[in-house]
Order: sequence, then C-alpha cells, then structure tokens
Amino acid sequence: MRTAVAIFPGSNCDRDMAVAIKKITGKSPLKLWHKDTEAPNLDLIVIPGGFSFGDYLRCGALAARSPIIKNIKNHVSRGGALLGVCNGFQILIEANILPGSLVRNKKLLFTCRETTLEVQDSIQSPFLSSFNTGDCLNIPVAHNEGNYIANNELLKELENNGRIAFKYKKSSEIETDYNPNGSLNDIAGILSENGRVLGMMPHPERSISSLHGGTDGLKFLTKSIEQIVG
Amino acid sequence: MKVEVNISLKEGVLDPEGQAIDNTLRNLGYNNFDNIRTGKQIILNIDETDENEVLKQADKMCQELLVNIVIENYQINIIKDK
Amino acid sequence: MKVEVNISLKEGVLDPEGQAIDNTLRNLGYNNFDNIRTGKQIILNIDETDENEVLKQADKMCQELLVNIVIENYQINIIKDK
Amino acid sequence: MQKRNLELRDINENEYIAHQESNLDQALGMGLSKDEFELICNKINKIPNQTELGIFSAMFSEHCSYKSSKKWLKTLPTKAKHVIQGPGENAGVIDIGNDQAAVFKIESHNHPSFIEPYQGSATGVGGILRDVFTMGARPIALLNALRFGSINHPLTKHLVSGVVKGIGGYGNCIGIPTVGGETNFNKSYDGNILVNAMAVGLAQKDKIFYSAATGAGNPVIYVGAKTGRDGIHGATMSSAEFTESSSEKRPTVQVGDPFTGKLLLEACLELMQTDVVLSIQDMGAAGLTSSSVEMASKGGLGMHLNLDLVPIREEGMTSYEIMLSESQERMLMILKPGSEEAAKLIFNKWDLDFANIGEVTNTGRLVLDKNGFEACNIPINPLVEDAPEYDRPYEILQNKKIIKSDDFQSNQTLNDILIKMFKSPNIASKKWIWEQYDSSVMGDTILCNGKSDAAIVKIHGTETKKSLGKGIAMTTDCTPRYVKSDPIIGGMQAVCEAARNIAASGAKPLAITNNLNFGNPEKINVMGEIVGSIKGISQAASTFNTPIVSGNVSLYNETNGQGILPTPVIGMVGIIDEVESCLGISAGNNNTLIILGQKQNFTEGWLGCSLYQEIIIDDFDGAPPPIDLRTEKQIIETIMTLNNNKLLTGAHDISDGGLLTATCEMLFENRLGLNVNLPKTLLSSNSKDHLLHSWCFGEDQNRIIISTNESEKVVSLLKENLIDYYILGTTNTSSNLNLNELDTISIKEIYNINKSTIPSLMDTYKS
Ligand SMILES: Nc1ncnc2c1ncn2[C@@H]1O[C@H](COP(=O)(O)OP(=O)(O)O)[C@@H](O)[C@H]1O
Ligand SMILES: [Mg+2]
Repeated sequence: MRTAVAIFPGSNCDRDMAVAIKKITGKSPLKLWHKDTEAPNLDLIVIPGGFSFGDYLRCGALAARSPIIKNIKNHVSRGGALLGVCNGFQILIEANILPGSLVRNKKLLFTCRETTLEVQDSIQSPFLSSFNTGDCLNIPVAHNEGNYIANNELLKELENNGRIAFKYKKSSEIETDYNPNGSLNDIAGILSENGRVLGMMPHPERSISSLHGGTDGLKFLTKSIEQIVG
Repeated sequence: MKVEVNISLKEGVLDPEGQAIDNTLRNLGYNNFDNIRTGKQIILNIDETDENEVLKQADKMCQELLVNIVIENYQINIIKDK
Repeated sequence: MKVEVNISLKEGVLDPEGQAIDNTLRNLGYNNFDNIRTGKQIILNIDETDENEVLKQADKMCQELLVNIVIENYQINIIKDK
Repeated sequence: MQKRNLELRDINENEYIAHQESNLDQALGMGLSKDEFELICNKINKIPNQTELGIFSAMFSEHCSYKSSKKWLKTLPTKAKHVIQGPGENAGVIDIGNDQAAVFKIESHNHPSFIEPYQGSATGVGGILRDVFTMGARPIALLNALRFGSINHPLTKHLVSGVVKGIGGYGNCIGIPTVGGETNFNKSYDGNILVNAMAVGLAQKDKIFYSAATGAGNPVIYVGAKTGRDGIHGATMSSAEFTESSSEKRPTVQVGDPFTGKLLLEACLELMQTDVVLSIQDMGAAGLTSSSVEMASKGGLGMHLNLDLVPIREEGMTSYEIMLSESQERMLMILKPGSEEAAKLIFNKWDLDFANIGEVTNTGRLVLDKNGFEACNIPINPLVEDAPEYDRPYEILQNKKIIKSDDFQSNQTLNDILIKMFKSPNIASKKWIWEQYDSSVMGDTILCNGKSDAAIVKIHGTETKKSLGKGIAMTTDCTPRYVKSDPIIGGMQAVCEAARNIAASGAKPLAITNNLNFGNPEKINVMGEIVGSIKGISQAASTFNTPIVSGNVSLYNETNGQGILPTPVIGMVGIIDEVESCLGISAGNNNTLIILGQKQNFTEGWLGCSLYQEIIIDDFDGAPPPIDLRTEKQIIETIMTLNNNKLLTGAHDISDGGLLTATCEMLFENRLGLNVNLPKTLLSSNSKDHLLHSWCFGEDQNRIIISTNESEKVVSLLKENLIDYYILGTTNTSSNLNLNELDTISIKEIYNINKSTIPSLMDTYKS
C-alpha cells in the first residue's frame, strides 16, 4: 500500500491523517509538498484539512493553483484513489476535480462538533463498498465553509447517479440542528464519476480512539484502505 | 493603471452573509431596504498603459484565480486617477 | 434606489488576504502588477427617491453595522439603472 | 553635525524629525512622567532624540517594566524541583518526565480587544503562541479566560461575538486546539473587557531556547512578516486608563495573520532542529524595541542594527516607527555565524522574510542606523535596570461581614432558583462559544470544553503497550467576587479552584501561570487588591507545591474612573500518567455521588458573595467563603488516591452556584435523576426555606463531588484517612432531582435551559 498526504502551507491536519494511516497500514504515508512536481506511483493520496494559504480569497482556491495539483490530477486519471477531507474537499472542488461549491456555514459560525453520517446508496467506490446503504458513522466536523451547494442540474446528476457518499443524519424527528452547515440535501461528502475520488467535510482521522471522538473514523479509513489495495 | 474587480455571487446563489446582514439591519430597526447582496472587491495596479491590454490581463487573472466562475460574476473597471 | 457600499481596509492596515493573492498570482506567472488590496462590497436597494436621503441612510447603516470603522474605510455610490 | 543633519533632511523629512532632540512635553505625551524624563536625560547624559525617547517610553511603560507590580511579583513562589524555567523568560518551563517539558504562559489582550474585538483577541492568541514556540516548544493547546460586561449592556454581545470569532479565527487556522477556558459577565467589565489567552507547548527538556544574546559579532536575524505601522505605541496605550477620547486617538490596529503565524511556527521549529539558534525572542509588545533590548540586556551585551535592512511593508517608515511597530508574526534571533545561508533556506521554503539586520556588540549600547545616519545610540542598562519600580501605597480591604442564611427572605422555590441559575450566562453552558473553537485538531485532545473540570491533552507519542499515554491537564480559574470582597482569600481561592479542577480531571497539579488584571494601581485600594491577591496566591501555591512559572500583569483596566472587579486569573497545568484514567464530570447511571470535604452535620451553607446572592439581590456582599489550605490539599490528594485505585467514574468540584448546581451538571449528559439525601434537620423545611437554600447553593470551599460505583470501598478509604464526606445519593434514570417531598426538579427542563441560554441571547444579535 503506497499512500501519501499532500501538504500545503497552512495545512494543519496532515500529522493527524498520517497518524491515522500509520495506525492502519503500519507505515507512515509519504509527504507531498505543494511545490512537488514529481510523485511516485501511489495507491492513495489524501489531501488533509487545515487552512491552506490561510483560506484567503476562497477556501482551497490558492492551493488548487499549486504545482502539486497537476500530479494529483495525473494520479486520478491513472485511476488512483484520492480522498479530500475538509479543506482537502474544498481544494478538490476549487481544482475542478469534484463539482459544486462549498460556501460559508449557514449560521456564519465556525463549528466543531460530532455529526452522524449516513452512508448513501452510491456507485461502486472503494471508500464505501464495505458499508451498506443506511449505515451510520459518528465522525466530527470542524469548519467554517462546509455548506455544499450545487445547481439543480448538478444536484440531480449527483443524486441520480449515486455520487453522494454521505449525508448528515437526523437522529430524531425533532432534531433541527443535525446538519452543521446547512448544506444542500444534507450532503456531507460526494464522489467522482468513477467513485475513486471522495471529498468529505467530516474528519475521519479525528475519530480513531475510544477515549475521544470514537472509532468510526478508524473503521471508515481501515475499510477504505483495504478496498483500495483490493 | 489601477483596476478594480468587483466580484458578486450569481443570481440564485445563496448568500448567507447577505441574509445575516439583512436580518441584523431589520433588528436594528431599518426596514425600507431589500435585496442585499454581498461581494468582494480586489483592487490592483497593472503596469500597462493600454486600456485594452489592462482589461485583457485583469480578465485572465479573474478566470485563472480571482473568480470562481461557477458561482460568481465579475466586472472589471479601470479607475482613473483624479 | 440601488446603492453600492465599497469597503476597504484603511491605508497601512495589514491585508494578509491581498498578500496571499499577490503571491499566488506571481507563482502563476503574473508579474507586472502590484499594490493588491482586497475589500468588500455590499449592494442593496433603499426604498427612497431622494438621493440625499438614500446616502444618509446608507451612511447610518455603514456606521452602525456594515463597516468596522476602526480598520475600514467606506464609500457609498448610488447605482443608476442603465 | 549640522551639515549631516541637513543632508538627512534632504533624504527623508520625517526621519530627520525623529533625530531631533525631544522635550518634556513629548515625554509626557508618550506617558512618561517628569521625573522619568529627567532620569532618562541623566542616565544617558544627553537629551534623547525622538526615537530614543520612544524607545524609553515603551520600555518604561507599565506593560514592559511592571513598575507597579514588580516589587510584589518578586514575592511569588517560583521554585520547585520540577521547575526548569520560572518567570523572566517568554514562558515558564516545567519538567514532566520522559525528558520532556511543558512550556506555558498566559497573556492579556484586554484593551486591543475592546477597541477591535476580532483582531484584538486574534492577535492575543497569536502573541501567546509565539511566546511558547520561541522557547522551542510545539504548542499543543490553547485556553482563554474572558470577562465581559453585563449581558444587557449594548456593547456586550458585539464584543462576545467578535472576541470568540477572533480567538477561533487564529487558533483554528494555525491548527492548535482550543480546549478550555472560562467566560463570565459582570457590569464592572462594561467598559473594560478581559481577554486572557493561555498557550501550552511541549518541548524536549534539553532543547529549550532562551532569549539572552550571546557572542559579540554574532548576526542578528529578523524573520517573519514585514514591519508596518501597526499598533505603534500599543505598549504605552495598554498601560493607560481609557477615557472617552481614547477612541479618537486609536492607533492603527494590529491585524493578525494566522496563516503567516503557522508558517513562522513551522519554520522556527524546523530551524530549531538544527543547532544554529543561539537565542531567540518574539516581537511582542513594543516590537523590535523590547526584543532587541531584552536580548541584549539579558546577555549583558549591546546591539548594533541597521534599520534600512528591516523588511518593511510601507514606504518611508522612520526609525521611530520601525522600532515601535507592533506588527505581528515576527521574531528576532541570534544565529551562529556562518549558518545564515542554511537558515535562510528554511525561511524561504516557508515563504517568510529573513534579514540579517545587524550584530551583537560588547558595547552595552543600542545603536541604530537609518539612511546612513545614526538614529539612536543609548546605553541598554538604563532601559531595563533603571526602569522605575514603584512601591505604591496600598490598603488591603477585607470584608469580614458574615452573611447568615436568614438574611435572605426569598419566596422562591429551589426549582425557581435553579432555573434562574441556568438562565444566567455565568452558569449556563458555554457550548455556543466553544463550538466555534476547533478543539480536536492535532488529534490528541482527550477531554475538553465542558466535559471535565480541566482539559486533558495527550502527550503525542507517549503511547505504550499498556497505556494510551501521558497527558497534560490544564485549566484557568478566578472568582472576582471573592477577590473584591477579600483579595487574600480571593487569590487563594483562585489557586484552590484551579488545583481542584486539575485533580477532579484525574491529574496532579504541577505549576501555575497567572494573569493579574486590575484597575488603576495608583488607587490605594486597587493596589491593595494587587498585593492581597499576590499574598493569597503565594500561600496557596506554596501549599500545593505549584510554583508560578510565568504570567502577565494588566493594570489600568478602568473607564472614567470605574475599575473592573479584581481578576487575578490562574492558569494551572498538571500531569496525568495514563490518560485513560481521566475523569469527566458526567455521572453514570446507578453511581453514588459523594461529596468530599463536606461534614455530616453541615446544614448552613455560605451565601456571602455567592452567585445565589447575586441572583437574589443583583449584587454581592459580605465575606467570601473561607478557605482551608490544608483541607484543600487533603481533598486533592484524596481524589488522586481514589482515582489511582480506579474507584471513580467522574468528579466535579463545587464552585459558583453551590452543591445543587454542581449536581445538576453531573446529571445533564445522561439526563439522570437523583433522590437527594438531605440532612435530617432540613427534612422538615419547605422548598422556600432559607436554610435549605443555603445548603443547596452555598459556596463553601474545599469540596468535590465524586461519582463511583464502588461506594463501599470509597467510604472505607475515606474513613481510614479521616476525610469528611457526605453521601448525596445514587443516580437513577428518572431524570428527576428529588429533594424528598420538598421539591422535584426536572433535569430535562434544566438541561434545556442550560443549553439554550447563551444561544438565545446571542441569536437576537447577529454578525
Ligand atoms: N503575574 C506574573 N507572575 C509571574 N510572572 C510574571 C507575571 N507577569 C509577568 N511575568 C513574567 O514577566 C516576563 C515578561 O512578561 P511579558 O511582558 O508579558 O512578556 P512579553 O514580552 O511576551 O509580552 C515573563 O517572563 C512573564 O512570565
Ligand atoms: Mg515574549
């Protein structure tokens, strides 16, 4: 299993993600620096959370213009698996690797808290094939701009073609606050057309210990990695 | 030449910030206004003397970086020194 | 009447966003520009017909909410429909 | 001479002015007194030019010189076997075993946050983080102690919203978890809010970096962001009382740039992995002035700098402006000669400026060149050694009036009071605040915000086969009501509560950082509050062997003569050997709640200075609850023993709001119920009885409620050690808090009030 974490100036969840991956594979992932123009063949690249380039202009916008992005696009076209978490998801969108937009949370407040994700009925994807539709995962979020929006056309495309990976789940009828950012249709993560790229706002790497945050994130990452290796 | 780029959300795109400002203004007692929209402004100097050339370059910057053309519109104005 | 409020950082106030954009533009190969500053724009309709009254109300909104007058300057323009 | 000046005038008119002799009026304008101006002239044997005067005024400011508090700060206990570095450096350092050290400090950004809440609090966080990573430590946690005016004051919500966004804005972006703190409201802070930020970092014990300059001829390196005209004279401003007109004279506000802060953090830590950094100091208050002067002075050396080499952001900056600018995200370092190129590569990789701006000298003087002319040439000693130290007159006022419970003729039931308690933003859940802070980035947070009395963060990489690893516990505490009524008891109480909180989270208290926030020290009773609380803090800190290793003083927190409540905030750090043995506040079902430190025959609670009193009479009066340091120490040791024997499921100290409030907080998470075991004498009372109220809401100190499912073992251990205890009852799933037939309280209802108080207060206010 060859994994790498891409690091931009301002990334701040790179170490956390590396710890999680090492816990699963026993090996630290390679570090890719945003200026790297060459990268070896990899099975999985993860773009971690953080505030790349201070989130200035638009979240992910400046990172999406970094030299490494070309590499990442090549990796994707070779069929490599790619996971963008939080700011990583924002970067994937700005780099046009995933469609739609992520805008300010509806309440205009940064939000750090637990959420419940429901696995959707999706296309074949190494990230989800070990889960059943309707499975729930408790994974925390921490972001300011996780409000996913898309026009009608795109939304239909995503909903109808199994490209929505996770939605925030309402745990009871009266719960009003289950969606932390006001995203369209409660979308928490989406897939590329071929299912091998996943962008998600919640942080699975922050849910790898029974003492804090639970272990659903670990379960998710472990199963994803198993599937990617095939 | 000094250039101003005004970037606004496309019509129909949710503007949570505009909504919040709208609410607060109403809480403060204002009510004879509507249609608040928020946007960004980027002002810079482009070291060219030909207006067309300046506009062309600014436009390229917008397309390449400054604007998210999926959800944003933009308009470039040349600011004449007074 | 449609009004546009342009809000910019006062001179001398650090504009980290402008700096970050400046860097990226240079990395993308642009180099004949300088003095990037970022700002905000708020556009709204004020339901009045008298220009002076509109300006006065917009100014009050700026002072009370829209502008952080400690670090920001602002300018109000009436947008004439074309 | 004349001719050269004329030439300078041709080069730069403003710089020329900065070189001109100053006068008394200018000195007064910069906040110096006539005596101080004369002292300066004497010590340097000339009339200072304006740049030199500016440098003196910054160094002599209350903020940099601690002139009112120094005499008393020296009396604080600062030593212990585990102290590696006490006060006097950028941050304190303690030994935490395994060759590792915890590095921490608290700092105030009160005035800037009142003027511009977002930027003021953001730069406060940035500043305290630099203090910690300057020492070679990677910051692992942030806390903050906030005090706002009355929630109904027209500015309060705006300030709360801005300050919280600013703290989150910096901490979230730089990627250090904000794990704890405290927020209180009182009208005394209407015009002077308090924003105190604390940072805790982790370093290798043998890789601590200090600020004393070494080696004449060694290069002086400037790194980080460029210098602009930000906050010039911030140090003097933060030492001056506010008046109506100070909002007019606002200096340019400093804008925080957490992105550059993050780059600076990574670049500095990367450089520190090599062995080329001889000394390093962040540029905080009074910027390049205080950093260069302090480095030189600590090393007994001088410095010669060429200000033309300082990276600047704006054109035409004068020597005066460059020296006094408070632009953020900058550091000054002394490097081993010859290592500059390699060091520069690291900073370039992180897109940061790196400039060799001069050298260390052995002249003992600060010499500055600008535009080819000498802009400053003064001896360094007087800047530091001769900074005034005042022995201000003081009087410690101790309110000895005992308030008896029957002074309260309330016609409210226990339920009414509890509802009011949790509708008070002082007691209600601060979730609305801490949800805006990233508390879990870095992946080591074990307990934080609201889950426990102290936050616990795992020490990265200390996992063993047997345990998930060691952890650092931290908390900030102060009860200003008590300090106001009796500064000595109030000072003690702040330390006791902090230690109790650390212990209640399962950790062992180790050391303290403190932030002394007071009004105008020229007032005899304010000075008494300062002296009194330092005495109280010292006694308590000595008792617990938790020395003070760092801190900050913020005086003149007054507006138009109105001072704040004295607020000596205690930041305490502790250690837990196995993080899995940490304790939260929430009780499980069928757990027995036992109060440690409460006598069986205890019936009348202490209502003087309590939150109960504040809720009933909207003010407070009387002596604060007494403190017994020996008992406190015993209680702390007992809870540690009980926890080591794995007998506890949770713990929560009794503080603001008393016993019943604390009990509710333990029941909230699982919406449990409890039949309260009332003392016999109270069984015949009714729900409005003042004696019953005093038992439920009295704020008697030295108490912790523990929850256990091994109550027999706990009780026998307590008996064996002669510890007072009182069994409160056993939790059940009824969700009702029953006080016999006297009253039934719905935990669900109180829980909902607790949860919604602050959101609904803040919801009516947007932006
Ligand atoms: N209340 C206090 N108790 C103990 N030490 C203090 C206190 N206030 C300040 N100090 C110490 O004085 C030194 C200077 O602090 P400060 O002026 O806040 O530093 P900075 O230059 O980072 O602003 C530090 O070592 C600090 O720990
Ligand atoms: Mg410092």
